[in-house]
Amino acid sequence: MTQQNHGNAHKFGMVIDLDKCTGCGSCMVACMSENNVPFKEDESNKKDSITWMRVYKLTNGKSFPDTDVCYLPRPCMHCGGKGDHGHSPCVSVCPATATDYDYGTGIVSQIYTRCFGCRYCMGACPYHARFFNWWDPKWPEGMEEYLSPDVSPRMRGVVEKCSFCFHRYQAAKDKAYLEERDTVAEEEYQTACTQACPSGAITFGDLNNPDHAVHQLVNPDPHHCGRPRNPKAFRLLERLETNPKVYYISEREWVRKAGDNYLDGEWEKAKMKKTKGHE
Amino acid sequence: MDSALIPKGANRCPFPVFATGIAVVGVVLLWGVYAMGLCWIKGLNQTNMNDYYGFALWIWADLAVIAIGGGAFFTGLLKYVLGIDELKNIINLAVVIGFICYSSALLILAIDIGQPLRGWFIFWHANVHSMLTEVAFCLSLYFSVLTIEFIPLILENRQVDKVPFFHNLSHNMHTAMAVFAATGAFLSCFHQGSLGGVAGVLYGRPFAFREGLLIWPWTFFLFTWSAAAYGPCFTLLVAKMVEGITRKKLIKDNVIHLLAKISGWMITTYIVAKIIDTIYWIAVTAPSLGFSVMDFYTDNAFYGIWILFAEIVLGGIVPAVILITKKYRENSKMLLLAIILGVLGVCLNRWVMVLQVMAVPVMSFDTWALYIPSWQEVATTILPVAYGIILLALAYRYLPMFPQEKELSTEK
Amino acid sequence: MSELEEKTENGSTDSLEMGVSEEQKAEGDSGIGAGVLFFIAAFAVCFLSGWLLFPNLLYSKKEQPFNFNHALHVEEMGGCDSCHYFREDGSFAGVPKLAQCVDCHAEVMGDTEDEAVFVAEYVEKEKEVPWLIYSEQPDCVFFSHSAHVVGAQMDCVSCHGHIGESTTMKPYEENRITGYSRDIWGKNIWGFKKNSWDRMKMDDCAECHEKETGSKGACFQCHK
Amino acid sequence: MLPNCFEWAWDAGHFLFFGGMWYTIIILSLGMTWCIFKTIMDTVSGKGGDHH
Repeated sequence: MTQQNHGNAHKFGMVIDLDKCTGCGSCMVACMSENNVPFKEDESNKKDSITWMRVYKLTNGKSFPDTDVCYLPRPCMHCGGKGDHGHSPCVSVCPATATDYDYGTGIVSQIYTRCFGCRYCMGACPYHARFFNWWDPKWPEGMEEYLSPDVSPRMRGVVEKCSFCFHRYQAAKDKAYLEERDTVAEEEYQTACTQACPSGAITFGDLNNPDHAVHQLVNPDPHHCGRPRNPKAFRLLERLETNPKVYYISEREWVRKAGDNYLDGEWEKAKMKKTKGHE
Repeated sequence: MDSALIPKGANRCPFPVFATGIAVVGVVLLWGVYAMGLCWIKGLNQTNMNDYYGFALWIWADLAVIAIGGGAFFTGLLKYVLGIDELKNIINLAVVIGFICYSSALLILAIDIGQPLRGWFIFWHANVHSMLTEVAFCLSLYFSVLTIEFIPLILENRQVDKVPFFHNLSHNMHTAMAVFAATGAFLSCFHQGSLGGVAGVLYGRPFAFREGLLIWPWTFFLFTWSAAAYGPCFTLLVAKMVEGITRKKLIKDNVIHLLAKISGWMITTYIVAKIIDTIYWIAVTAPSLGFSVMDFYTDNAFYGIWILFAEIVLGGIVPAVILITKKYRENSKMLLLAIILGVLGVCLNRWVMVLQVMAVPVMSFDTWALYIPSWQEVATTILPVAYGIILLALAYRYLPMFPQEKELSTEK
Repeated sequence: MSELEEKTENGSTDSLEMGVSEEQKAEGDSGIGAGVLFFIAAFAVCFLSGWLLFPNLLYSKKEQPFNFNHALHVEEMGGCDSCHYFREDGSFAGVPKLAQCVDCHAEVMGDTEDEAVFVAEYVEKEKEVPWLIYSEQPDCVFFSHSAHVVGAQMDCVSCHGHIGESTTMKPYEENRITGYSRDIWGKNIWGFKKNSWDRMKMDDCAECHEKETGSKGACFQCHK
Repeated sequence: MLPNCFEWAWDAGHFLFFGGMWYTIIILSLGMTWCIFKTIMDTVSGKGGDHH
């Protein structure tokens, strides 16, 4: 796993403003059509259907009129793992190296032709971001013609997940090569969900690049594996040290609290510490 | 009819009775094979597993049979390496049980993977940092050790033994058995452990995650120790069952009691370690990740704190106390109770470390997930049991599995 | 005692009583000789069938729709990129489409049979030529021509060999199990390669990448 | 896994792991080779068979 592909390291990441998200599901639809995600004849059982991007509904648990709802889109978090060394929960357990951590982009890959379907990675992922192909993909007649040639369709019995639309990065790099440029501009590589979001809740870019919007929004702390310095920003399950590259922003305190697990009284203490730290 | 194959001086039931019994179990076996075929041909959608339950009944069965099959490596270690000679009277049984358990485990793994034809990737494209890779390698290697240990017993069949080559081979393999047994024990330590590591390394799953030594989480050592401790319980249980079915005494009490005593002390030490591990997990590990222990045992229809109590007290402390106390151990009813509780206890531990791990929600807004296995899963899980019964019956009938059988039958 | 048992028991005592006689020894020697001969013969049969027969069994041969003369076109048109070009967005056009060929081949140009077939069967019927692509990679592979040709300044020959100098099209060999072209797996059944273009497997990509860039790369570099 | 097998990554972990694996395989196969060889020698010299 110690690959020497460090190079000029990008760290692609996503910031989702939960106060802007309306829960419309555009990101889910855009993702499915962009990435040739198969669907089942009967989609009523959500526990075995595939949505790389899934919108969760959170409530503050209070009754009317204090009740509040938040929609939380959840792609693959592309975890850097403990210490941000690239040993993501899923990458370190895969027995056949079907998934790896790209040190050049920070993206966790999934190679469908290498995966033999042991599903250990699914057990390892606390975000339920990985999906198993319980069935062979079956498309309605004629729809195969509309599949994207840039993303290989998956066969039965393998695991798949969000790739941060890596094929779009490849396409952007192709263009850059042809134009003899070294870098890909921020707007040249954007994920399908980012572009589909009607309320502009999703921002995507290079967390290592101070010019990129994602960096400015969360101000990641390089000494703490990219922990957000923006007090309104948080990452899901920060305490597990999975070090995700997907950040969430919300003005609402209960939403930020829902991002992790806290013992009784811990949240108040953490909040105190955080506000103090930023004074 | 088959009297020429039955060990000399041994008394076996008439062939038609035997054949009927095998046929009845065979029907169950075929049912399992049918379900297995369905899973291979139609895919894992035949199961009730889902994206929350990537590891389900099979993996539990896999871990459970390997744990209870641990009697083979541990008894082998005691007999061949540490030289406790009385155990030669039960080692054959332990080896056959081990062989059955491990071949079943390999079969289950072959059914469980989504792309069975790519199963060899785990060897060819191995990620050596994955606990599952370690499991696969050690499991296959240890299975070959068990096969080597099983061969001499097969060669002792009355007709096979008459062939000079086989007779000598059996003799020579016995001579070298200490080497094989030691290798087996070495392999077993690692694969029992790595099975424990499978859950223990999941740092995204606070219910399963444990700190540890170097790359090995504490569950690594707990699994090895518990397999060595409870494996002999299962060997004894099977011995009791065979004795019950054949209505014969096959192993002398002193051998049974010796193994029971060793098992008892192993369980005692294991359960002490398990309790320490649990306390540390409750007091340090889980809170550091934002969980109080009751988060893992409330808000759902099945997993209450009873499961922790059942595992540690009923499946651990109770059998340990019975087995280490001479008076209780030598009372046959108490002994039976203890070994049954022990086997259930270790199976429950494996259940918790597979299924409850998957069921506990981690994200604060997620919910518990429970699942009920489909009949195909149940059938494929029963398949190894039926196969085991048949193999054990054949081995008992045609091989001199119990060296004390003759002596005990004439005593009567 | 059963009949079988008696036989075997008597049999074994018989041989023991007799011991190993001179006659048996001689028999044994000639037996060994025959065994060795049999082994060598069987080995030869297996070896030769593996060497000669197996590749033919593994690969099916398909002819291209008609013959294409690369050398002639290079001479007329210039370098490879006059037909195999980059699109503006950086993607590689690959094998030319009919529309491109029609620029010159609206009518029969030479007097070869292949030209006649091309015009009659495809140009006039406005049908794309179903070329069999020797270097077609499996669906899971992403390959960037611009990264290699523009970025790394590599020439076409490094991977495709001297196809530009060929006057005829070799048969397309397809692996019956995987469906992939033989040019991917490699000509040599042992896996030896003499030229950089003999094989196009993942290991070959990684080998060159490690040499040129210092890293075999991450999975997504070449997979999609 | 095998000496001619292409490994994408190769580090100390691989070395230890496959080292252990080959060590075990060698012990097992040497053990079995010894058993079979000795058995052949024994059988040729006329040992075993009728008595047990």
